[in-house]
Amino acid sequence: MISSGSEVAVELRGITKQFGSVLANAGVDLRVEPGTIQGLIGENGAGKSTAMKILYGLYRPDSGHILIRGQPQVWSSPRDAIAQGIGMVHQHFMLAGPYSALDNIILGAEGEGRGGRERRGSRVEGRGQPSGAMRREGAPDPRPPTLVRAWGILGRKHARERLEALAAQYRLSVDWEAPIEQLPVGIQQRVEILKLLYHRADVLILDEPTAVLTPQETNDLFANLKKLRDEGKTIIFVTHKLKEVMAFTDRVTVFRGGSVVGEALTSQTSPQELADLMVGRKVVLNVQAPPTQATGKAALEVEALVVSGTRGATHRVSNVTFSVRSGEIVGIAGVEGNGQSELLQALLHPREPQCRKAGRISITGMDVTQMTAREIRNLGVSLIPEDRLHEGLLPEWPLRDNFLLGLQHSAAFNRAGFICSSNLQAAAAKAVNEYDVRPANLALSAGNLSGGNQQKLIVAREFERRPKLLIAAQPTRGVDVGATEFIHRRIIKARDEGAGVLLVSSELEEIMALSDRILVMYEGRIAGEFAKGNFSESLLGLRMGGG
Amino acid sequence: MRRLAQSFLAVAFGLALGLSATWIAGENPWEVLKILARGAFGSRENIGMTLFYTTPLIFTGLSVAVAFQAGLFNVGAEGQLNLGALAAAAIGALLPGLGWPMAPLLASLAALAAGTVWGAIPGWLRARRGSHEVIVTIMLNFVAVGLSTYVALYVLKNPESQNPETRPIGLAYMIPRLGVFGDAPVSAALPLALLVAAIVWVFLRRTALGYELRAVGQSEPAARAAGIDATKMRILAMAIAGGLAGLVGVAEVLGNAGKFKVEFSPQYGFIGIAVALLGRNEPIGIVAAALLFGALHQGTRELDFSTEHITSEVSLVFQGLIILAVSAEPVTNWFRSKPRINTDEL
Amino acid sequence: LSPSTAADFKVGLVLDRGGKDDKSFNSSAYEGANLAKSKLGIYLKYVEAADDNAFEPSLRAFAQRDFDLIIGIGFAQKEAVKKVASQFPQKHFAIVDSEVNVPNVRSLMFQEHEGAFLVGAIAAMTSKTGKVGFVGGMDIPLIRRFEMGYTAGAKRINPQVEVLANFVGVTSEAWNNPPKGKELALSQYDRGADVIFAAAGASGLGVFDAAEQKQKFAIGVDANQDWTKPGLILTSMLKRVDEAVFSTIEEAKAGKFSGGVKRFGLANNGVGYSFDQYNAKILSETVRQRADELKAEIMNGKIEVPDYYKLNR
Amino acid sequence: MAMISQLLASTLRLSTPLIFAAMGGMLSERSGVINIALEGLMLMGALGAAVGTVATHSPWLGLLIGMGAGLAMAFIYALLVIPFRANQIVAGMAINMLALGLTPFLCKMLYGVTGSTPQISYPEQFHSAPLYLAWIVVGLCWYLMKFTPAGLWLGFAGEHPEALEAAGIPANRIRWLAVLASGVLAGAGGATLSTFLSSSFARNMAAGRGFMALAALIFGKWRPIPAALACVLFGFADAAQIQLQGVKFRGAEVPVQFIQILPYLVTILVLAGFVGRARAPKALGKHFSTANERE
Ligand SMILES: Nc1ncnc2c1ncn2[C@@H]1O[C@H](COP(=O)(O)OP(=O)(O)OP(=O)(O)O)[C@@H](O)[C@H]1O
Ligand SMILES: Nc1ncnc2c1ncn2[C@@H]1O[C@H](COP(=O)(O)OP(=O)(O)OP(=O)(O)O)[C@@H](O)[C@H]1O
Ligand SMILES: [Mg+2]
Ligand SMILES: [Mg+2]
Repeated sequence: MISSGSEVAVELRGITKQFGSVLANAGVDLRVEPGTIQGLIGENGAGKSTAMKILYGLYRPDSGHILIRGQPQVWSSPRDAIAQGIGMVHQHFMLAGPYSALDNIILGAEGEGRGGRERRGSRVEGRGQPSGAMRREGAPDPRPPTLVRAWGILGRKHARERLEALAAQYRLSVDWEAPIEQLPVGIQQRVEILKLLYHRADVLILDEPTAVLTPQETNDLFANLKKLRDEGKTIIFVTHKLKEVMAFTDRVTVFRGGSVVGEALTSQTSPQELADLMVGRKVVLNVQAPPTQATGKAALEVEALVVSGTRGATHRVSNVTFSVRSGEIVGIAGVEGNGQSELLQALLHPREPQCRKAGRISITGMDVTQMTAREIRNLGVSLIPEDRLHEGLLPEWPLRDNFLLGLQHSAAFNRAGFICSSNLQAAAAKAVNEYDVRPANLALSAGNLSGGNQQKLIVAREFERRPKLLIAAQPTRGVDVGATEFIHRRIIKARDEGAGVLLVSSELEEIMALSDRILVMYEGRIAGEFAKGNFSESLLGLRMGGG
Repeated sequence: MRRLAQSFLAVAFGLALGLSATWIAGENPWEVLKILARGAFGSRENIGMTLFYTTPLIFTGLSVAVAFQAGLFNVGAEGQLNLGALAAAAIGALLPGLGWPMAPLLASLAALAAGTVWGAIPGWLRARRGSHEVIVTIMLNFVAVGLSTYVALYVLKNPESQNPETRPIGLAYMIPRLGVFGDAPVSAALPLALLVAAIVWVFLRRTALGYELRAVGQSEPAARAAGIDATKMRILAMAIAGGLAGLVGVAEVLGNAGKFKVEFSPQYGFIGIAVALLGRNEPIGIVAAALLFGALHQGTRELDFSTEHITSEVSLVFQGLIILAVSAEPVTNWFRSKPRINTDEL
Repeated sequence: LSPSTAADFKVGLVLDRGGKDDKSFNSSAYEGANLAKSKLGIYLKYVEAADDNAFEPSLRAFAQRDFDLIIGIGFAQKEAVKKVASQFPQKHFAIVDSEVNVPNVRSLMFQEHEGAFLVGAIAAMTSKTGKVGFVGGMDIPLIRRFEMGYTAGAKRINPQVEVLANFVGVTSEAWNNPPKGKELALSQYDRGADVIFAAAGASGLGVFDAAEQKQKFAIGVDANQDWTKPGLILTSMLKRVDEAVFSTIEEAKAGKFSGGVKRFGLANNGVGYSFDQYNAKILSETVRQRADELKAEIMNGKIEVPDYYKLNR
Repeated sequence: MAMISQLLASTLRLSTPLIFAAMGGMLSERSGVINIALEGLMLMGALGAAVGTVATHSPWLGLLIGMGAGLAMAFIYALLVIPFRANQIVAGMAINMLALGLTPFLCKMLYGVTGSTPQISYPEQFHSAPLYLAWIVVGLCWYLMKFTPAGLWLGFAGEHPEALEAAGIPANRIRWLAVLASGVLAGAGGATLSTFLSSSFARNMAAGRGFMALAALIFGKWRPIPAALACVLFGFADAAQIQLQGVKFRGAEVPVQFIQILPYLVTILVLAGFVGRARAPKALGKHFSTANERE
C-alpha cells in the first residue's frame, strides 16, 4: 500500500520511560512518514533502543501515546504490535542457535505459510484498540488464542515456499535447514530481515543493523532497504554512524539524553551539524595520534598461529604472523567474528589446546607458549577485554575489589598470601580519582557504573601494572565521546612511555586515528598490512570484506 | 539490618506454613510452636542436643557455601561426610594403639582427607570434563553410601553388634565432651566448628586465594582474563567443600558415637544447602542458620513426643517449607550476594 | 495434648527409624503394646526416632516423665538403653533384638535362624523345581542370619536345592522399595524358584505381588502375613515380637518384671511358622509333620542351626 | 534365551517410571527450568495414585489423581522459580524434602499409618498399560518438540526466551505450562511405582529414581527419544544388577554393595562425557523477566 501524501505511519507522542533511576526516554516525540527511511541517531544510552522497544510493544511506556496510521494504540505485548504490522530487528539478534533458520523465522507466525488463510476477518477487538479502528490491509490477521495455536501445525513446507519467493525477490538466500549458530552473522541478519518480511511487517525497525556487517554487506543491506521503501514499507533505522545516516536515510532524528533534540531532512543537514546535536556541544570528530617517536624491541611476536574452530572444520585463526614493538600501536581491523577474539584468547591462554592449536608466541622476547595466563600477565601484560562486563569486571562486587582483580598477587597488595586492605583502599581511591571514575565510591558495585565509567575503571586497573604490552580490544565500545577521548589519550600515553600496544577494534575510525600500523583480519587470516599514512577507509573496507 | 529482617521474615513465613500444616492435622499451632521451642531450648540437655545437631550443620553449611562462592553447587556433602566419618573410624579401628593427642589428630586428618578427595572428584570432573557437579555429586552420594556400607559390614565390622557399624575406636581417640549440657553429646567438635567457620571467613575474605576462588564464582571469564586458573579454583573449592563436610566425621565419630554407623546422618548434607542459603554463604550467617535448623530438628522430636498427630517427618516438612520461603525472591538476591545499591541513595 | 487417662501404668515405646508401620518388627512391637493397651488398660505412648542420636534423649524423656516401663525396639538402641537404664535404675526397661546386661533391662532375643530354618525346610519340601528364593531388605547381619538359617533348612531337606538370594539395597530405603522387591522376586521366579521367602520389611509386599502375578508361593516374615494373599503365602516365619512385648508389659504391670535375657526360640514359640485358615489348603499335612519333626530335633539339639551372629564374630 | 527375554521384560518395566519422569524433566528443562524436583514430584504421584486407586478401585482414576498430585507439587515449584525467582536447584531440593516429609504425614492423616497406604488388590493394579503409555508419551513428546508450535515455543523459552517474547509469545507462561506438565508426567511416573511396579505406597519409594531420570535426560541430550533410550539403559543396568547379585568373581561373591552402585557409576561416566558431551538449553536455570517486569 503506497501511502497518500501527509499520512503518518508511526507516531510517538511524549513517550516517557524510566528504568530505576535512569530516565531512558523523557518525552520522546517522533513522526515517521510512510514509505520513507527514517534515521535515528544518538550516542550510546541516548534512548533510541528504548523508544523502539516501546514502539514494538516490548516495553510499556510510563506515559505517552503510540499512534499507528493515526490510531492510538495500547499494547500489552509485541503480539499487538506485530498484528499492526510492526517488525523489529533487534540490536542483539533474537535467534536461537540450535534451531534452523526456518524455525527461527516462523516462530510466532506458525501455520501462516499457507497462502491467504491469514487474511480473513478483521481485527475487531484488539486490546485497547478503539472500536471502529480501521483494519490494516495486508496485516497478519487476528490469530486464534495462543493456546489454541500451540497445537496447530508449524507449516514448514508452505513457509519454505513463501520464503523462497521472498528470498528470490530480495536476493536474500539462506540455507533454511542449517542451525542458526552455524551461519555467519551477516546471514543471521538476513534471517532477521526475512522474518519481518515473512511476518508481513510494513514498518521495519532496524536497531544498529550494520554493527556486524562489512562495508560491502552494509551496501547490500541498504540496497534492499531502499527497494522495500520503494514498495511502500516504512523503515526506521537506528545507528550512531553519521556516514550511514547521510548516505541512506530520507529523514533523520537526533536523540540525546532520552529526548529528541533535532529532526531534519537528510538532504538539508551535515555530519558536523548532526554530531554537534548528538553531543550537545561542538566536537572534534577525530583526535589523531601523532606518529610514534621511537620504537624498541619486540613486545609481542606471533608466529604461524593457528586456532581451531569449535566445530572442527575451519580454523578460526589460520597461520597468523605479526609483531608489535614497544612504543608502537598496531591496530587490528576487521569485522567482528573474523578471528580477533580467538587471537586474543590465544595470546592469554596459549597452553590450552582449544585456544591455540599451533604456532609460537613470545612476549618481551620470552616464549610464552607453555606459560599460564598468570605468568603471562606477570610479564607486564595489560588487557582491556572486548566484553568488559563479562571479561573485565566482577559486576556485583564493589569497585575496590574490582580494582584488585589480577593484582591480588602483586607485592603492593599481598602480604604472605593475605590481602592488605589498607594499601588496596588507598591505591584504589587514588586511581579512581586519577581516572575520573564516577561516582568515586569504592563500595559501589561495578555493575552499577555506566559503561564509560566501567571502562575507565578497567583502564585504571590495567595501567596500574605499568604494562610492557597493552592489549586493548574494542576499548571505546559503548563509551561516550568524552570518555573515548580520555581513553584514547591514555593509550597514546602508554605507547609514548614505551609500551607495545595491540589495538583490536571494529571501528575503522578509531583504528585509523590511533594506529602506527594496521593489520586487517578476514576469516582468520591477515588480509592486509598497512603502515601509517598508507591506508584509506575504502581500502581497509575492501580488505575487511575479503576483497 | 534490613537483610536480617528479611531472612527473619522468610523463616517466620516458612514456619507459619509448617504450623498451618500441623493445624490441619488437628494440633493447636501455638502449642506446637511452644513445644518446638521447649524441645529445642527447654532444658540443658535439650539445648545440648540442639547444639549437637548444630555442629555438623555448620560444617555442611560451610561446605556448600565455599563451593557456592566458586560458583558450584555441592549437593554431595552427604556422601563426603559419610566417607569422612568412615575414614576417622577406620583409623581408629586400624590403629588402636595410638595415644592422645596423636590419635584424634590423625583421625581428624583422615576425615578431612577423605572428604577432600570425595569433593575433589566432582570438582575435577566439572573443571576438566564439564560434567555438571549437581548430578555428579548426587550420584556420588549413592556411591559413597554403598562403599561405606560395604566397609562397615565386611571390612571393619563391629563383631559386638548387629548394627551395620564399624568396630569402636579406642578411648584415646575420643575428643572431650562439653560437660555443661548434661547427657547431650556436645563435644569439642562444636568449638572446632566455630573455629573452622572463622578460618573459612578469613580465607574467603582476607586471602588472595580466597579472592581468586570467589572471583571465579562471580565471573569465570573475568577471572580467567585476569590470569586466575579457573579450573584449579573449581577443583580447589570442591576439595575444600568436601574436606569441610568430611569434618562432620570428627563430630560424629570422635565426639559422639566412637564408630561409624551406616546412615548416622539425618541428611546433614542436604540440610547444609538450606543452612548455606539461609546464612547467605557467609560463615557468621551459617552458624546462625545451623543453629536454627539444629533447633528445628531437635524440637520436632519433642513434637513427636508431646502431640498426638505429629511424627518425626514433620521436621522435613518444616525444613522444606523454610527453604522454599527463604529461596524465593527477594531473599535470593542476597544468596547470590548481590548488593543492590541504588545509585540514587549515594 | 495427652488425654487424661485412668491408666496409671505407663508404657513408653521408642521405635526404630522404620517407624510404627514398617511391616516388620516395629509394627509387631507396636501391635503387642497396643494389645496391652486394650487388654490391660495401660497408658501407651510411642515415638519414632528420626536418627540414631534421638534414641537416647527419647528413652530418657520417658524415664523423666515417670513412665513405668520403657521399651526400645531394635538393636540400634543397644547403647542408648544401656546408658539410660543405668541412669534410671528404679525404672524398668526392655529392648528387642539386643542384649543389654543391666539389671533393670530385659533383653528380648529371638532365634530368627531357627524359624528361618523351618520355613527353609518348608520351602524346599514344597518346591517342585528344586529352586527356592530369598529376598532380603538391607544387607545387614540380622538379614544374613535369616538367609543363613533359611538356606540351611532348605539344604537339610534337599542337599541339591538351589537357593537364590537377593538383597533389595544397601541403605534403609531397601525396607521401603516394593517395586524393587517385586522385580527381584519376578527374576527369581523366572529363574525357576517357586517359593520365595521375603525378609524385607515393606519391600516384601512387592515379593507378594510377584507371587500373585506368577501364581507361585511366597513366605512372609515377622508377623503372620498369610492373610494378605490367601492361597499364595505358603506360610510366614513368625517372630513374635508382639507377644514378647505384650508379656513383658503384662508382667511389669503385675509387678513381676525381671531383668536379664529372655530368649524366644522354637521352644517357647517365640519363633515358628504360621498355620491358619489362609494357608491350610497349601501347606500340606506331610510338610507340616516333617517341619514339626525338624523343630523337635532342633529343640533337642540333634540339629544345630548355623547362626550368622556366632559365625561372623 | 528365556533369561534374555526376562531381562528384557524386567528392563522395560524398570524403565517405565524413569521414562515418564524423564519426559516430564525434558519438558521442564527444555523450557529453561531445571528440575531437580522430579524425585519429589514422583513421590507425590506415587502417593496420589495409591490413594486414588484405593479410593476409586480404578487404577486409571488413581493415575489421574497421581498426576494431579504431581501437578499440585509442580505448581508450588513453578510458583517459586518463575514469579518468585527462587534458585532452581535450591527450590528443587526443598520440594524433594517437602515431599519426603509430606507423604508420610498425609498417609498418617488419611489412614493413621505413617508412610504407607493400604494394599491395592491384584485385579485393580495396572498390569502392563503404563508400559505402553510411557512409549506413547515418548512419541507424543517427540512429535510435540518437532512438529508443533508449542514445541517450538517450549524450545525457544529454554534457548532464547527474549526471542520468544519478541515474537509475541509470553515465555514465562510457556515455562509455567512446561513445569506443570512435568509435574503431571513425573506424577504419572510415580504412579507407576505404586500401582504398576507394586501395589501400595511406601515411604520414600521413589528411592532416587527422580535423579536417575534427570541423569537419563542429560545423557539423552535433552531430546525425547535419546532420553527415553537412556532410561532403558538405566533400567537395564538395574535389571542386570538383579541378575548379577550372587554372581561369583574369582571364587568370591561380588558384594551387593558394589553391584548396587553400578548404575550411579555408569551415570557419572556418562556425565563425564566419555559418551559424548551434552549441550544444555542455553537459558537453562536462568530466570527470565519480561521486558516490562525487568525495570
Ligand atoms: N532494561 C533496562 N533496564 C535498565 N536500564 C535500561 C534498560 N534498557 C535501557 N536502559 C538504560 O536506558 C538508557 C537508554 O538506553 P538505550 O538502550 O535506549 O540507549 P541507546 O540509545 O539504544 O544506546 P546504544 O547506542 O548503546 O544502543 C541507558 O542509560 C540504559 O542503560
Ligand atoms: N538438573 C540439571 N539438569 C540439567 N542440566 C542442568 C541441571 N543443572 C544444571 N544444568 C545445566 O547443565 C549444563 C551442563 O552443561 P555444561 O557442562 O556444558 O555447562 P557449562 O560447563 O556451564 O557450560 P560450558 O560448557 O559452556 O562451559 C549447565 O549449563 C547447567 O546450567
Ligand atoms: Mg550502540
Ligand atoms: Mg541501543
